[in-house]
Amino acid sequence: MKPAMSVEIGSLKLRNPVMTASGTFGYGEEFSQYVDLEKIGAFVTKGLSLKPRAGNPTPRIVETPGGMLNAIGLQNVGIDAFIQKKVPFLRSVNTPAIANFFGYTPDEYAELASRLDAIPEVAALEVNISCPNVKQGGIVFGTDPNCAASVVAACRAATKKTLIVKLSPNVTDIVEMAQACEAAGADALSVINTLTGMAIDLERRRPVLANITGGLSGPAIKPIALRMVWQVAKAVKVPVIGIGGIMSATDALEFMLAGATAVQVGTASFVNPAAAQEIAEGMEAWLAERNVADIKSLIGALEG
Amino acid sequence: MKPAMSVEIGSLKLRNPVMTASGTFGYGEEFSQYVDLEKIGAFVTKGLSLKPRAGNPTPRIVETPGGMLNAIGLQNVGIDAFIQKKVPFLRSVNTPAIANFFGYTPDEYAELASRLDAIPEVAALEVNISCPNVKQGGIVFGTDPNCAASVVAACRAATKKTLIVKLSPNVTDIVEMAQACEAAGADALSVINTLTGMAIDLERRRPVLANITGGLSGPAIKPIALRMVWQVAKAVKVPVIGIGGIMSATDALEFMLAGATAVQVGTASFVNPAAAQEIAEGMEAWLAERNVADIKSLIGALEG
Amino acid sequence: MQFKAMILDNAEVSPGYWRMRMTAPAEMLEAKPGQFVMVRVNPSIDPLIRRPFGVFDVGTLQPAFTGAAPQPYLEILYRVVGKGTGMLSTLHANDILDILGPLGTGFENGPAGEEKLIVGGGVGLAPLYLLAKELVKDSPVRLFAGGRTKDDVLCITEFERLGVECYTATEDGSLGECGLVTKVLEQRLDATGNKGQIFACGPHGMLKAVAGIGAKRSVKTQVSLEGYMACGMGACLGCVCQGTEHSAENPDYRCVCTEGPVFEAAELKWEGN
Amino acid sequence: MQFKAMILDNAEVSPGYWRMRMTAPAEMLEAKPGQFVMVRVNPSIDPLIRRPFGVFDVGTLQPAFTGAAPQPYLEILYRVVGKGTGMLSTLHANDILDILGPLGTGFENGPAGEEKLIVGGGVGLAPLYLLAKELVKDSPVRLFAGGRTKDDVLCITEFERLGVECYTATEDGSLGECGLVTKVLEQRLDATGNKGQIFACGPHGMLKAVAGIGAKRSVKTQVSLEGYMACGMGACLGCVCQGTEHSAENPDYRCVCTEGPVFEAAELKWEGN
Ligand SMILES: Cc1cc2nc3c(=O)[nH]c(=O)nc-3n(C[C@H](O)[C@H](O)[C@H](O)COP(=O)(O)OP(=O)(O)OC[C@H]3O[C@@H](n4cnc5c(N)ncnc54)[C@H](O)[C@@H]3O)c2cc1C
Ligand SMILES: Cc1cc2nc3c(=O)[nH]c(=O)nc-3n(C[C@H](O)[C@H](O)[C@H](O)COP(=O)(O)OP(=O)(O)OC[C@H]3O[C@@H](n4cnc5c(N)ncnc54)[C@H](O)[C@@H]3O)c2cc1C
Ligand SMILES: Cc1cc2nc3c(=O)[nH]c(=O)nc-3n(C[C@H](O)[C@H](O)[C@H](O)COP(=O)(O)O)c2cc1C
Ligand SMILES: Cc1cc2nc3c(=O)[nH]c(=O)nc-3n(C[C@H](O)[C@H](O)[C@H](O)COP(=O)(O)O)c2cc1C
Ligand code: FES
Ligand code: FES
Repeated sequence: MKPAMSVEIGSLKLRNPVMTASGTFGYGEEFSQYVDLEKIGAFVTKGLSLKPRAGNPTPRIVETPGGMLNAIGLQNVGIDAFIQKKVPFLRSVNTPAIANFFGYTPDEYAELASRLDAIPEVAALEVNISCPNVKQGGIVFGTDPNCAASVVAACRAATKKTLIVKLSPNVTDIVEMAQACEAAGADALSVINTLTGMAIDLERRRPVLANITGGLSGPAIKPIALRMVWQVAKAVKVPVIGIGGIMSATDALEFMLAGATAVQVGTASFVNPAAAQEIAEGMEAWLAERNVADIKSLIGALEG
Repeated sequence: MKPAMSVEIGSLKLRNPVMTASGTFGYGEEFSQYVDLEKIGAFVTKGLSLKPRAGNPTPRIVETPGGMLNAIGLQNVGIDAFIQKKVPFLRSVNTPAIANFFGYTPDEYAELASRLDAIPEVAALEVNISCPNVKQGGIVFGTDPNCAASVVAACRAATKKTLIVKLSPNVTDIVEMAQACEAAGADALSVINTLTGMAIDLERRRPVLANITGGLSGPAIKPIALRMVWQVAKAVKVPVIGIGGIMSATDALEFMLAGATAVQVGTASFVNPAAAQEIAEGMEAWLAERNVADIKSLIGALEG
Repeated sequence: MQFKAMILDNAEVSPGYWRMRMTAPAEMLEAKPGQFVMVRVNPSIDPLIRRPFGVFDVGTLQPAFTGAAPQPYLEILYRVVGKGTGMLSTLHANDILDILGPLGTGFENGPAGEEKLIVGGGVGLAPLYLLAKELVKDSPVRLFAGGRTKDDVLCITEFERLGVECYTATEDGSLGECGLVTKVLEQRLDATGNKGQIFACGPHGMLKAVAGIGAKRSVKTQVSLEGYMACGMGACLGCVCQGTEHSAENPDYRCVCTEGPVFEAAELKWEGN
Repeated sequence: MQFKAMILDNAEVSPGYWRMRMTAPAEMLEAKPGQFVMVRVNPSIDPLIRRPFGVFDVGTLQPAFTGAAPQPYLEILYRVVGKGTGMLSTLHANDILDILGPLGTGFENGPAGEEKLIVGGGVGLAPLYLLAKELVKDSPVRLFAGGRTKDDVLCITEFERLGVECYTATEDGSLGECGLVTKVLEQRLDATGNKGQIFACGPHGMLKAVAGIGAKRSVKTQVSLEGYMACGMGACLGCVCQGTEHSAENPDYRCVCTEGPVFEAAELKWEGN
């Protein structure tokens, strides 16, 4: 018996719960040689801003124990080039593309949301709130519930599409953040973005990354991500998308037990470009072996 | 030329900057077969409470990618048995022993501080503030600056010994916590304790740990710890003790460049019981090879 | 003791079960049956924590015809269940491992002449071979070895070579009695009128059943427990089990790694553990 | 292309430098000189990220006297500098690696007959051998190989066997000219009146010097860069370098992994990179 694999995130129906995470899968096209894009649930494109952004100087990446730090600095082509150069490919693939985006003021966020709302090839929006608020002296939107809510509300007013809010893990209380975003109109929550970390080159007595600090991703962060997904999923009604160190079908299924309705695969795609597809197939095989009829039955099915 | 290795933490003089972390080195005696205790700077004993504590049910430990989760639940013999059964050994070793302790109200903290103050074999006190405040509905002392300050002030009033405060990394702004503890009278700050995480046993559909969540330690957390040490060291005047995933002399030296005056080795002692001694020796060898005369010259010497 | 061991041999002795022989310092020859070693699988951080294995055998190689010095060795018998044991099974002769041990408190032999009933389930046989080697010196020894299928019943020939009388039982009947090994044990106790004492190692369910049999029949029973271990030396408090008197108010946790892994069954609380 | 490769040979060719031959699919034979592969050192998470290596050589083994099918192979030449390369050097024939490639944009050969000046520093020679193999088909090729000591000057015999005229220079004078290889390159350019074109791979300082020589003398120069890579396929944006026109306002970052690793030196900004 073939298990039912589809799940819903807001009004978005996914053929299976496996997406790729923003910033780790380009605009989809880069991986099309290694992954059958039509075997995964959705893919999330690199974070977009209104204007193209240069990003940080190099080095931007360094491996750490069981993980990696990145300080790409949100280099991206900007919304105009995205529409011109990247959207045509999205049209050619029969898999929802979710546009990840960010701004430095709530207005910028809203403008991007409304421009993305107008693109039929964009199936849903994922707001990255892990950016400093230039208006409020650089406080990161994603670490203050009011700040986050203002961004989410502004985006909500600008789009009818499924609005996913991606939470930062660099907070004392992720539940408070999640509830603020839910109340402000989020249709779903992505949990988690990277944890802020640092690496040092001892011989040169310098930070390895030109940006000094960077975002930690990969298997190292999985236990933290799993805990946060579990906390958030218990506290909100909207679906949660589990992210953080997912390398295998087992990892992905654990996130679903913790309460995730879907998952995103990030760093794993660098290690194995076919990871997302293999994870989706592995999940299905796991369910089939155990005669689980519908993957939805696993969501939050952790026993106490 | 033999490099000068000694550093000071408050009024405590250490022969070298390498200590062992609380909860990972028993009461010192357990490791005496594997480590020459007189080759390390100091050792920190298992967290003490007023009464003996049973701790959590098992499983209490699980390996995670590049790290481990523990939910020991602060099992310990209590202050009375500590004095009776553990202090005699401390007396026999010519290395400072630092007593780590915790309570559930500021009063409990203060009482422990004053009892430990009276034990000559205890060279310094390390307050673990990662415990829930029973008076304030379970909010963790270490995640609220006022709460933390009240604990530190209470301990400060109860002891003249060097008072080290161990910070929790599960906060939005570790600098704010550090400054609150410094202002309340801390002589030094230990950065960091474990990050809260979770592991799931997919087949059994249960959390692996009986306690559901646990504290993440080991190399996986090193980038986060290094970042927090760097942030805190820039923001306070008191010495910082760097902790988190230190496995090698290189790791330890990186923490010193980030601003740590000393380091603590935790999980590494499980992987290699001789780790602390080997790290101290490795640091000295590194300095000697590069003709660095005094390890103090490395503290915070990160170039920008 | 912490030492580097060079692998001498690493072979699959039954599907999924491997036996590894490695060099050891002469002190290892003093290991007591029931003691264990903590093995660092490799110098990387994956896996990070050491893995515990019972001491299956120790001995000294006497190189024939060469001038080489006698070489003490250590053997472990392990089942591939996950990452660490999987990686161990890929190692070759001449590869190097980092070992801690011997650790823990082993079995007490008991009085000479008395019948010794050894009960092992699956890879639980591992620490029982060295025990049998000791016990046969002065007592009649019987082994009750159980497993799911015949592939899970290990090294019987080795035990027989020691002069141990072996009884086997498998859940699928593919070897020996069909059913649980505890049934065969009870038959023997029935026959002898509950003489002798029991030494057991294996899955928790089996140990609990054996503890129950020992208690009911007033036969002294020692069991070797497992626990999730990080340090192996009483420092992390990860591996604890509950003593008979344990309650939340009166905690009676025992360290499996130092007070055990061998305990008198009667000292332990069997519901909680 | 992603494939599993079986190691055929892995040998230290000079202290600290290793050459590894492994099986490859026939498509690998189409690799362009200057392209690279991303190697997953092992299936564990330590190291986590793949490591990039230039394609040193490709070819087909023709098993003699046996009925076995011809076996395409891939070779890399690597220097042990850290964890990943250290682990690679411990692998044996028959071990399996996971490989992505060929990746990136390689060298452009340039017009037939023209003199080709290949400049390699240390392990920078790695991608230049396949290049030389191509270029000798229709052009006179000269190699300028530099290193700190003679141990850092690799595989000269192999280049000579291709018919390449080889010049060497070492900083300590232990082989060839004493000093930098760029000096020897300039002597040749002086002698020919700046004829031909340059292909270079090696440490950043050397590439910068070569780019300067090419610019000053108006000799077309292609360089193969390194960059810290996570994906190797243009997705992570970790590996970028700066084009000539780059500024904070007008970003001109190029992906080393897809637009490179080979660039025209004149396209790049040499201060920033
Ligand atoms: C004192 C003692 C002696 C032992 N002696 C032997 C022996 O002689 N032969 C043998 O084959 N096995 C023995 N074991 C069990 C052995 O340690 C585990 O099977 C091994 O650690 C699993 O490692 P892994 O990386 O392959 O499994 P993992 O991938 O870590 O996990 C696979 C499964 O094994 C369980 N497991 C992992 N680590 C432990 C652990 N430390 N203790 C118990 N269960 C664990 C996990 O919960 C999981 O279900 C002993 C355990 C103890 C505590
Ligand atoms: C396109 C390309 C082709 C290359 N071709 C070769 C080749 O043919 N032969 C060869 O020996 N080396 C080559 N390198 C360099 C090689 O990738 C690194 O030496 C290797 O990744 C180091 O891995 P490690 O784990 O041993 O070192 P680590 O322990 O990771 O680090 C040791 C040192 O190497 C540096 N390093 C690590 N990873 C990289 C990386 N991805 N790029 C650059 N520097 C790095 C680190 O900054 C550090 O200083 C190439 C690099 C690139 C980008
Ligand atoms: C190189 C890189 C770039 C990233 N860029 C973005 C981004 O543009 N927007 C975003 O929301 N998250 C970004 N992320 C975060 C990932 O989407 C994901 O949340 C994180 O990596 C954790 O998942 P993982 O452990 O599976 O990688 C990036 C991560 C990496 C490694
Ligand atoms: C098993 C275990 C028990 C611990 N017990 C305590 C404790 O009692 N008090 C405390 O302040 N920290 C305790 N810690 C935290 C460590 O002291 C240290 O801060 C943490 O493990 C991070 O360092 P590491 O990555 O080097 O292990 C414990 C850690 C572990 C792994
Ligand atoms: S394994 Fe650490 S106390 Fe037993
Ligand atoms: S390595 Fe990822 S973009 Fe080049």
